[in-house]
Amino acid sequence: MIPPPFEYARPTTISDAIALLQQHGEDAKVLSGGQSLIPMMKLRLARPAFLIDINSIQGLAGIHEEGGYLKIGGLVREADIESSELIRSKYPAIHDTARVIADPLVRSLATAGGNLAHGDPANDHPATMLALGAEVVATGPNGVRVIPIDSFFVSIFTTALEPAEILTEIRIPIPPPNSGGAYFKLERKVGDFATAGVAAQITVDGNGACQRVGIGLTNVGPTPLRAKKAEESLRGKKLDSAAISQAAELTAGESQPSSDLRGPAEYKRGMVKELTRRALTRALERARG
Amino acid sequence: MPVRIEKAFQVQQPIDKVWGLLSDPRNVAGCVPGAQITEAVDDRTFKGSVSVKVGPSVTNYKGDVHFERLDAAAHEMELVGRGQDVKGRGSASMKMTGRLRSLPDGGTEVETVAEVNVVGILAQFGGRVIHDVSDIMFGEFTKRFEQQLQQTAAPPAAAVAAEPAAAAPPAPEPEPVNAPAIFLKALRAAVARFFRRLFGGSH
Amino acid sequence: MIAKTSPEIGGLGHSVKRKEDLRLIQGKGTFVDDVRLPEMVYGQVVRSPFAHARIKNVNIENAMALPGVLAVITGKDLEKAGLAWMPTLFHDKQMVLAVDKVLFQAQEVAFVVAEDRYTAADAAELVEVDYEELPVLVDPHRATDPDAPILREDREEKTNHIFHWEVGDRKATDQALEQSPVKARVDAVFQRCHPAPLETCGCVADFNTATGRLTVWLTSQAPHAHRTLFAIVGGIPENNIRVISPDIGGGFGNKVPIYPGYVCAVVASLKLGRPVKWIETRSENLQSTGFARDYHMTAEIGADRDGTVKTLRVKTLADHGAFNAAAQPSKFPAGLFSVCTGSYDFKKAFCEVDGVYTNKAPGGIAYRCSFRVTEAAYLIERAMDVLALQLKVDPAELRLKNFIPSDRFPYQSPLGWNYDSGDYAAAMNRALEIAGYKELRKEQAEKRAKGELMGIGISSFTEIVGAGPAHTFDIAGIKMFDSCEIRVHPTGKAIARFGTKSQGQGHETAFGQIVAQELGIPVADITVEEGDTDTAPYGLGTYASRSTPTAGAAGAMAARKIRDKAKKIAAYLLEASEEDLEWEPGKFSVKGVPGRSKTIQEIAFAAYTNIPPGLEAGLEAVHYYDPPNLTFPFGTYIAVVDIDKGTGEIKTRRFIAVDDCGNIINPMIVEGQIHGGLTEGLGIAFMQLIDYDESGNVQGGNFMDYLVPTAVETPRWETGKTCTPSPHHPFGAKGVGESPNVGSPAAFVNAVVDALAHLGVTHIDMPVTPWKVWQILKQKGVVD
Amino acid sequence: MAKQRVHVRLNGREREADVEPRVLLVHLIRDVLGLTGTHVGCDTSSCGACTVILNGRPIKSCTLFAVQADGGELLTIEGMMQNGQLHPLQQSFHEEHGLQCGFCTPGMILSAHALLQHNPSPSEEEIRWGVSGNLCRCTGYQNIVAAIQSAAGKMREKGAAA
Repeated sequence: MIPPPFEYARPTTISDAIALLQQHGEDAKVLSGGQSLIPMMKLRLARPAFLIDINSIQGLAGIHEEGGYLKIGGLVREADIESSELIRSKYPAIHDTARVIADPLVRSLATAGGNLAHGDPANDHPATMLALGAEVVATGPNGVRVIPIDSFFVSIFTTALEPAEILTEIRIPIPPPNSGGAYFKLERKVGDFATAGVAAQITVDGNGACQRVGIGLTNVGPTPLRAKKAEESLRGKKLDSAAISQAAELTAGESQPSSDLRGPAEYKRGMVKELTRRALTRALERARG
Repeated sequence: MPVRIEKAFQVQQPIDKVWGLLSDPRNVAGCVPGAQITEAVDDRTFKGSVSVKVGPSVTNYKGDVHFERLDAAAHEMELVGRGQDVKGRGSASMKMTGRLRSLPDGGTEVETVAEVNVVGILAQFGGRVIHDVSDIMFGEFTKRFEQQLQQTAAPPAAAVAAEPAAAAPPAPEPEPVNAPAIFLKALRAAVARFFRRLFGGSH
Repeated sequence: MIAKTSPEIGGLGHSVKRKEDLRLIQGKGTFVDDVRLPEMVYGQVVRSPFAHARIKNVNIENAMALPGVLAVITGKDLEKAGLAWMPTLFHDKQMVLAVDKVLFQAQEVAFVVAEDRYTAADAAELVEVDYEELPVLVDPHRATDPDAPILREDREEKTNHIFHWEVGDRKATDQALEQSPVKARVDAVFQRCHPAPLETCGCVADFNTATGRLTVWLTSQAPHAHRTLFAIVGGIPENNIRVISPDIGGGFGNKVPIYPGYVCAVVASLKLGRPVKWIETRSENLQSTGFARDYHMTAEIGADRDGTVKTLRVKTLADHGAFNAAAQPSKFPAGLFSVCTGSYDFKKAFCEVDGVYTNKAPGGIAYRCSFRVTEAAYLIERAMDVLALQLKVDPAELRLKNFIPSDRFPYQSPLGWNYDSGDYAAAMNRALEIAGYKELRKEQAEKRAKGELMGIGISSFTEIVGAGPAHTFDIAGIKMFDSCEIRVHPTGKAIARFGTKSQGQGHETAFGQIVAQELGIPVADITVEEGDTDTAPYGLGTYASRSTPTAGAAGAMAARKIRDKAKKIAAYLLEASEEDLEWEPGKFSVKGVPGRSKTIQEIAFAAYTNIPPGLEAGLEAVHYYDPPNLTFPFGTYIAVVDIDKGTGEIKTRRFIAVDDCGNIINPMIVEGQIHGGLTEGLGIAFMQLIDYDESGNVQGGNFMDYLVPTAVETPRWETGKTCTPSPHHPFGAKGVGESPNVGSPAAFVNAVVDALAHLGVTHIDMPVTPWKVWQILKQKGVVD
Repeated sequence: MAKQRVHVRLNGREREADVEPRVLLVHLIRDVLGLTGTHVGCDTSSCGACTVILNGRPIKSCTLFAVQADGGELLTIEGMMQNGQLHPLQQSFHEEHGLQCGFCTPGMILSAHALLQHNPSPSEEEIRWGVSGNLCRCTGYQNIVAAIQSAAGKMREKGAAA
């Protein structure tokens, strides 16, 4: 309940924040929403010597479309995503995701950026961002670089961010017409990590064939996973129940769950299959409008 | 929270050479990521520490490694490592067995099994990641062991000495430990890079 | 029949709004952690990360060296003071701080005291304990294996077996069971769970060096008993100890035992002469303080082919953890478990229980129930469903056929209990009616035909609450009576003090209503006080639904004593003989003479200003009530669940609870209690388990994994009632707070099993999780 | 660790304190500023007993460092009463028996308050989701839902009247 001591700084510019990160190296941690980090510190499972609170940096809290992308600033809170009309109407998978993350109190502070940057395979946004083919904008000593989401999640609790980099924006390509997405999370109760979660994003053409598809998985592997084989199986296909079931089967095969209190691996694989079915079906309904 | 992990790999090296490395305590210990040998109690028992970093969470274990079995005839070994968290919040142990089989092509198959057991607060709060973390760490162990087999140049013990801040172990056997400083530096950097990649900065 | 008072008076049966609310809704309550005293310092317990280990050394140097650290107390320090061990509430002893070895993960090893919480937490990490890990025993079934490690080396008996207890006629029962044409058996585990009140346990111990008095603000459900135990354990004269239970944030049995943290805080205050606050964290609460259940049970029913039950045999293995700290005051090692014949008219029964030690937290406390009655009710209600399945009869019909008939009360159970009153069929029929049982069964059949999974679960439990009576119950020899003292002030207002302690049950309101009923003084004019041992009369506390049956009764009896004296004063004031006076709530009148009457307020004034010759001044009374028997509330619960085949998720669509707790003091409060108890039952049935892996690591020892239902998982409850007054209680009431927690788990589990019964499923152990259900569906080929 | 000056506007009053950066907001409120209506029910940010409203958002004050709230506007249960009048939510929790032990009540009321701020007439389902970050062990939530519904009604009338 009582965090260990640390030094604290609240820079007001990105460059100051990065300078501090360079100065303190491995001992420093970035504090954004803090809803993952602070609980770990309270249990003394995390002991950063230096916290860099980026919440006072201006210009990271916006949600808007620009240049073919939906841009979510690094400090946008889950609650803002949940209540964004733009996201609810055009990016339903992200809306689905935001509203099942932790609980309403956590969502007041938690940020989508932190949800990705924490690198926790149990976090929900990664699956959705994988499905949407998002990009992560990282700002560091050498300026800004854009990391495709597929290469962002390196290992358990490990992302492609360099120690002195800060996640400043998430970019989601604006989906073409006839697109739809959905996120299904199975949880033991409100506030729990997913037993399993599946995000699906699809685009269909005039005669209902699948043009574009993305499937992302939560908490069924050491990192957030993308079900590539399943996606492959759907491309160009008509999304009938047979195709969806086959994709669900493949997705389950691509998941790598391990047993824990949420259930045995076999159950989780079964849930990946079931939730994939549901996510694809809902995504299709939404794509058809 | 016991976890069992099996890894097998093949190397284009004769079984005797492989056994030479697998039966070299300091070498094997040196292949465990984050491990440091600090003292040799006897030629089968070593004191040391292991640092396990998972995202923002770091745990340092102090303890010992003992070779329960070294069967040169059967090419089988078994070692048990035990450590207690320096913050007094639990312990971790690993029983590792290794078995070698020579392959028709002159190469060798290395079969290893690790049984990891974590006790204490990490087992309470980290239950959902212990399996994956153990798997990753053991994977890295086998990877390093393979690397050792490849680089015939430097004697394996170098890896031990190369570990950051490792007190040079009193060599229990005559074979001297002297690798060029430049090599140590390179290896240190490599290890540091690896850890950044594996567990590095997340917000 | 009880005279209905006016709303102004607000006696029995009125839904009077609660007095305690006003401070609580403004954040002005005083919970233990809200107590702040000058010079107060903070304690933190250092706990073992191991389930079983030898302590080779404890080094406190680094901790002591930290600025702001005032003391580090170890087991060795306590040993010198003879305090390393303390008695449990059930014939065992428990380590306060471990000396030679630890026996469960999170066991107390040292106690750090510092100027503030933060320094204490830092210092706790600096206490270096050198452990040697020992073989761990977590499976109670292996406790008595020859190769099992002996955990309690402190005991004479070198075994992990604590007790064997049996009741009933073994031989006759075995024979009868042999000869039964129909036998039904269920092996059921009532898992280890925890009361988890939202406020954790804690205290502020303040030893005043000037006066030699110790004041302890304590999260206590039994402040008086705790004062006596502090006196016995700590050797402090009892008159120099004052225990204050301020506002308590829920108890549910968790706050009955004395915990090492309390003792350490007291010792630290004695040592430092400063107030010491110790508040446990949630994880400490779940991992070290009184758990509940962990009963591994087998029930066998012998019945005739027509479904008439005849014989019940029960065998149970009880896992008590490292110490037998089952906080239960009955004479029986398994408490009231022998009420396991439930609501049914068994002719023969036999029940045996064996208790064992394991490397788990101690406890076995009565979590929102009366000493193992939850286990008993769950077992018999599950077993009746298994019998129904076997006979292919409707579980409601089977129960109706076997209920103890209402004309057989008082009923002597084959295992020795004397049920005071009951009409089980009435409650059952009311519940079936509210549920629309026939239609539900019809719907279920239709759904089944379509391959959908719907289940209806019934539980018609009998509770046994209100301990005493004294001949059966005591704590450290102190009989389980309870008490009330009433003082009526000259202006006709009153204060009533009780030996119990509310933790949310609303005593400040409900107990006022009892006095209002008896004296006709408006409930608004009556102050109710509990929890301060310096002012309240001695009592045994609030748990096991005993407050209304004991202290509530004492309140009525004390008020009647006052009424008797008031009658004398009224007779004097009205110049009439007592025989000519008649009472209606609030005043005495002269029979047949309209207008000639004296109100209780006038009488109270006279009691101090115009005292009848030969009569003592004042209008006060105290009563200590030892109930002649327990009370036996009952009810029928019906759960309706739908199962998502794809995920195994269970949705409780409807839940009907018909309770009979005799005459009701405050219907609003009773209904609220039922809502709460059902929700706790829901958590136990579907979500909650404190488990241990083979190394003794606690699994489910924090609120991330010990799952408390939120408003989202909780269904809307439908309640109903019947009323069968207790014949021996002064106003016919029975305890009710725990019925919903006792009766509901079986209803939930029965509903899920019912939904899967056509697949041949007869039992699933709690918690009935989605993955368990899904695995069954997969095995049975229902899902691919 | 060096202390830092924290300045907050707490229930309309300017308050200042010097605290270590690691001090949790809930401890600033309870231990330093002495308002004990905000409670602590767990150590894993799971229970919501510590709910306060910071700059208009309901948050868990056990999962924010006091220094992060510097310059912020805080509302705790002690600030709910307006000129001697109970807030409609406080009234309704009393009238509908929406509390028993009262330990979760301050957090529950503040979560409900935040919910009604952006959704003046929530459905039962919206209410249940709205307070799903706050655990209650006593009431089974049914009367809490009723209390919030009734308060919403009162507040709408007020709004209409005003």
